[in-house]
Amino acid sequence: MSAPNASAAQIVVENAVVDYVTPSRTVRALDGATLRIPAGQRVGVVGESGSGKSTLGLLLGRLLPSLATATGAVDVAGSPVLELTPAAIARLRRSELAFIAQDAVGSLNPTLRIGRQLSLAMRPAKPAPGELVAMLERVRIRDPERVLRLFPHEISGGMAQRIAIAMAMHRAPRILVADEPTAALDTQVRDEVTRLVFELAREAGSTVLWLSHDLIAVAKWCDRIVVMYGGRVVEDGVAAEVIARPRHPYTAALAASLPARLAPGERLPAITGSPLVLTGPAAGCAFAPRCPFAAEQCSTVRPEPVIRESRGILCHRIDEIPALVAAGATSGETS
Amino acid sequence: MRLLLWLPGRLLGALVVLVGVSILIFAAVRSLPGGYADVILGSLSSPEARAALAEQYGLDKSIPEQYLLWVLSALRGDFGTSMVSQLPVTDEFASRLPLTLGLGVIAIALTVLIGIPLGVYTGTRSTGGRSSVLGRLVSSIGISVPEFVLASVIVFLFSRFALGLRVGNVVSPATDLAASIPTLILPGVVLAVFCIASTARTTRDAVLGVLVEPHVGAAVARGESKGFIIRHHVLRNASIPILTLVATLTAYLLGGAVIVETVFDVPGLGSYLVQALGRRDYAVIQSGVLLATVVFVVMSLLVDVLTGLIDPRVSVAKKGRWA
Amino acid sequence: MIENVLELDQVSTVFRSGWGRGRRELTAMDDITLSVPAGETLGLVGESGSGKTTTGSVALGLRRPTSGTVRFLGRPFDRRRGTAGQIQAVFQNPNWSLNPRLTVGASIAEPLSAAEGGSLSSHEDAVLTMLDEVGLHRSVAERHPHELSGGQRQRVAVARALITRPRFIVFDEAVSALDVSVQAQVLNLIKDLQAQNGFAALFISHDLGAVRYVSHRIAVMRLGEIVELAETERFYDAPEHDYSRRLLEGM
Amino acid sequence: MTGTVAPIPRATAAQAARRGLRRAATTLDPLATVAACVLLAMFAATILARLVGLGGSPTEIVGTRLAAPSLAFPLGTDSLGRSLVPRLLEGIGTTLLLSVIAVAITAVLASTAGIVAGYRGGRVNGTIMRVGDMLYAFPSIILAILVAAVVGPGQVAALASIVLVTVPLMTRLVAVSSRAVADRDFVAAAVISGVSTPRILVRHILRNVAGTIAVQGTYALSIAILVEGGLSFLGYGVQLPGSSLGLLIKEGTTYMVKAPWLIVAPGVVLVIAILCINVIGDSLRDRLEPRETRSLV
Repeated sequence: MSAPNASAAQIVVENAVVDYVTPSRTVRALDGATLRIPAGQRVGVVGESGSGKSTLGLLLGRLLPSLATATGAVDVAGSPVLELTPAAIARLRRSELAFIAQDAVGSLNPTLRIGRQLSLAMRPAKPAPGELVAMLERVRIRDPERVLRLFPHEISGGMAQRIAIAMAMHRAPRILVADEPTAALDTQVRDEVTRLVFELAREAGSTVLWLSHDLIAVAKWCDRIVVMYGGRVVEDGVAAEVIARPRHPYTAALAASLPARLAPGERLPAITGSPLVLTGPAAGCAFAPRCPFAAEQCSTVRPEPVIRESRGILCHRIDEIPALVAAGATSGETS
Repeated sequence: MRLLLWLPGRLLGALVVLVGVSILIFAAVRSLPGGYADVILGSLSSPEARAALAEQYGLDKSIPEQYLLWVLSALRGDFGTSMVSQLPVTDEFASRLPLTLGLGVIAIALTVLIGIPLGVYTGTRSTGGRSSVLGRLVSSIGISVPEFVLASVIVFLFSRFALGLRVGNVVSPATDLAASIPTLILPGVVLAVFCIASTARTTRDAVLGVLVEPHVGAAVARGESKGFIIRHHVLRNASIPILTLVATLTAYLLGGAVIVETVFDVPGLGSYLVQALGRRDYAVIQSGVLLATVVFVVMSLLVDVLTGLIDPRVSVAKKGRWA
Repeated sequence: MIENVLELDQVSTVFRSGWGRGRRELTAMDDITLSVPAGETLGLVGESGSGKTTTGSVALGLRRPTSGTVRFLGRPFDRRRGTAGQIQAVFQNPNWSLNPRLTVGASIAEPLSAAEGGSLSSHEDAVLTMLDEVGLHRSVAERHPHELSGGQRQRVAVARALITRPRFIVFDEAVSALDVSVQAQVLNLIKDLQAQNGFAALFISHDLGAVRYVSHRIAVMRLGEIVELAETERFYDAPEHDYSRRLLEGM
Repeated sequence: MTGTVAPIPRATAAQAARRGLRRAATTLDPLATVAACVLLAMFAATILARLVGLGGSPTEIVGTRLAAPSLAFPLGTDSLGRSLVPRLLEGIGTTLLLSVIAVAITAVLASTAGIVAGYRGGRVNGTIMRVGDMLYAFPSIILAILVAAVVGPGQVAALASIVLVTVPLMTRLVAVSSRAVADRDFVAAAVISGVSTPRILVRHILRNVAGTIAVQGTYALSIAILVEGGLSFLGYGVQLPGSSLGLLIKEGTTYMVKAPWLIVAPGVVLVIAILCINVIGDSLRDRLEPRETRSLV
């Protein structure tokens, strides 16, 4: 699916397929995902469990577990990620990429003091005196000298996430992949941490891939939104516009099912069924079993992305849906 | 500093275990056939000696008092007299300890030098498939060959064929250290085989366990090299179960030495204990068992301290075995 | 006057740990007074460490408060005297909410068999009725939890909580671990079932959107205290406490 | 709301049986399946020996002393001229039976103590764990020697030693697993519903730690065989005229130079038995207590 603004892309994912193969079964996490991201863009990738957004994030650094098999083309900052030697991929991770994970405390070595971990992460360079303190001050940690002496279990989740951000950003990475970095944090801290990530990324000129299930935060912070379902990109466009006027039935249903946006007394329109788990390539549109507009071809023919209003959309019936809605077909629950 | 917060509790716990163990041993020895005078003096001792012992240990006193008297005399270093030699048990032990220690040092050195690197190697290179099945089989064989089988086979091979090392005529490290090593190396190796295999297995499991922790994933994502990650983010974290096992094995060496020393005819503490059992020299048995458990409790305490130093979470999250 | 199913009257809970100079006290509930009438849901919001989970376990009788009274149906709470089946709970983690070794049917039947006796399999009719009510196919009764999705498991947990027709249910972050689209289904289910069965509910969550949707009144907890307790609409339109306003901004 | 799960037909008894068989077959990997077959063969041989006298009489003197293996005596004869085959079969039987009985006792004791300790936590847990620590402080052979000194050498000593050696570790591990299960929400839900504590312990805790018990029971069996062997080897376990693998090996060492075959057969059988049990234990552990195998390094 081509980006709305398809200039020289820094990240190119072309028809990526990722399977997790265990002896008992195979789970398909990406089912032909395609995405181009130009440098400097802030992209929110939205999806539920099984959508493949985390896999997509890991794929950019070839960080998939050994039981995963990946095919397709992945190009990050001009390097073909899937073809690199181990040394070359390590170099790419070191020089171009940075990752922030959801479990911030877990991403720190529990047996080392914060200061020691920071200086290990800066190797081969040796931190200059005061540099570590400056790093922590940059992520607005109060009393950094004390924090440097602490162990990970002695700090809060929010502080651990700030330290993870400091580690990720100190090399000014060209691309920052953040996978639900605030999901485990309290509401207030969440906002501060999100702001911090985007500010530091702006200063460093980094491209941001913000993986999230939180549509509202994506609308607030990102230029562009990429909605994933069943391992493919189903809608891709300017964040504010997509969330205000979703076109794909899934995006529309997702936006409608947020209780926070509901007027008092209104009933929450829920999508029936559960997010699917693919075991192989989807025969048709992965959303068809839950889609109120699904027609016969939806479950038998794989849809190809089309461009509407400068958005990429993956839907057979995209042009018929406005008429169907007008005709009174209800979206959401069919009780 | 952090150590001071929980160390008193640990010491107290260790003390509780020691007291419990000593009560167990006291009770066991009291229920031995023949009565306590037989235990300490032997069944052929004179009535005068028995009367003296009854006075010394207060055999007419209540059981708790007798226990206290026994503990107090043990604390003074008085473990009774061997029925067979009529020498103090402490002297008997002192003359045999160097041999058993020598075996133990050889076994633990081999375990640390071979078992741990082997475990790290297989742990960081296990990708499933045929090689992992083979690795599993090899380490399983190591822990499946009982010491008495292996010892018997080695004794047979080395006494039947001229293979360079001799079996028997053991020299104590206390008399001649350099001469003792060649005579102790075979029993030491036999003692080490189980330790090496189980250490390799535990190390491999520990390393594999750390490798799937998120902080290792984070280090990979930062582009760190494999060697760097293993050195800085895996080994230290994996060291606690390894340390615990090596300490436990060390504490249990006296148990292993019982069989190895018997088969190799090494006059150390282990074979002495078996002989004592055969001759019903109960004062020796009682002291030997007490010694073994004291070693274990001390090693456990040592491990707790080291664990607390290696992983700061231990003192907070885990309330420790004895806390 | 509407009957209060559950009342907490000046309830405090203090956790003590350590000894000597290392002694710490943590007040998880500080003089909490609240009541939940039949047919109503009280939403309890707050950040982690605010004491809302402790409040939940006190309301369930899982934890004895340090001081104050908990009344259930007007009488002081005593778990040993026949509250079995009258109080139920739905917890957060869909992976851990059901015993993986039991069939779904057995899990749902358990509270009924505890309250009324009989083996787990003797309540099949009630189980099938509950499955209908929570919108699951009857064949689910014979499945094991690992064969179900997270949303389905949470529906089963709701069915298990409702089978004894309890007077009071605690939902402790019951939808927080679910996907957005599934979360909406379960929230609707809770509302519909409350309309049918008239139970009182305590809905504990850090998700203000979800709380607003299901609750009639909302209590905001912070550091063990209730800083604001108000009708849902008034709370969202005009929060009185500073802390409530800040929480709402983050929504 | 519509049903979100497709209906499945009720499983017939035949289907259930087939599923059970398939699960048994897939629970063990190929290597462990081979190991299980070897162990089963050992059991079968020793049962046949006892029932129909497979291999001949273990007590009858049938040939010359210390005869080398031949067609008549496939494993040779011992120092009294008895054929080694029936003695070996009897020895396998004694060793395995003693170990299985001891481990069964251990499993009952350790499961009960471990589940109660894990579920209750706090002081109950502390007390049980500390008693375990006290037993754990004895090296196994030393503990066995102490037991042999108290109750006198023989099968009872071996049995008691095995139980005392294996109980502490298994109790601890069952307690740790039980603790984890007790923290799960379905246990809290059962408590709230008023389910009785014994029911919770059996229905919710025991059922979920059964995997740990199976794995640790398997490992305990291999330790049991080691302890029995060691104790009999030292002369304080099974006594003559009985037979056990440890006892046979002890006899073998006496005549090792003149008749090495006497030690080879029981030695090999003993090692194979322990190896098979360990392989099965590893396989069970991989299946029943899976650990994420998603290493990136």
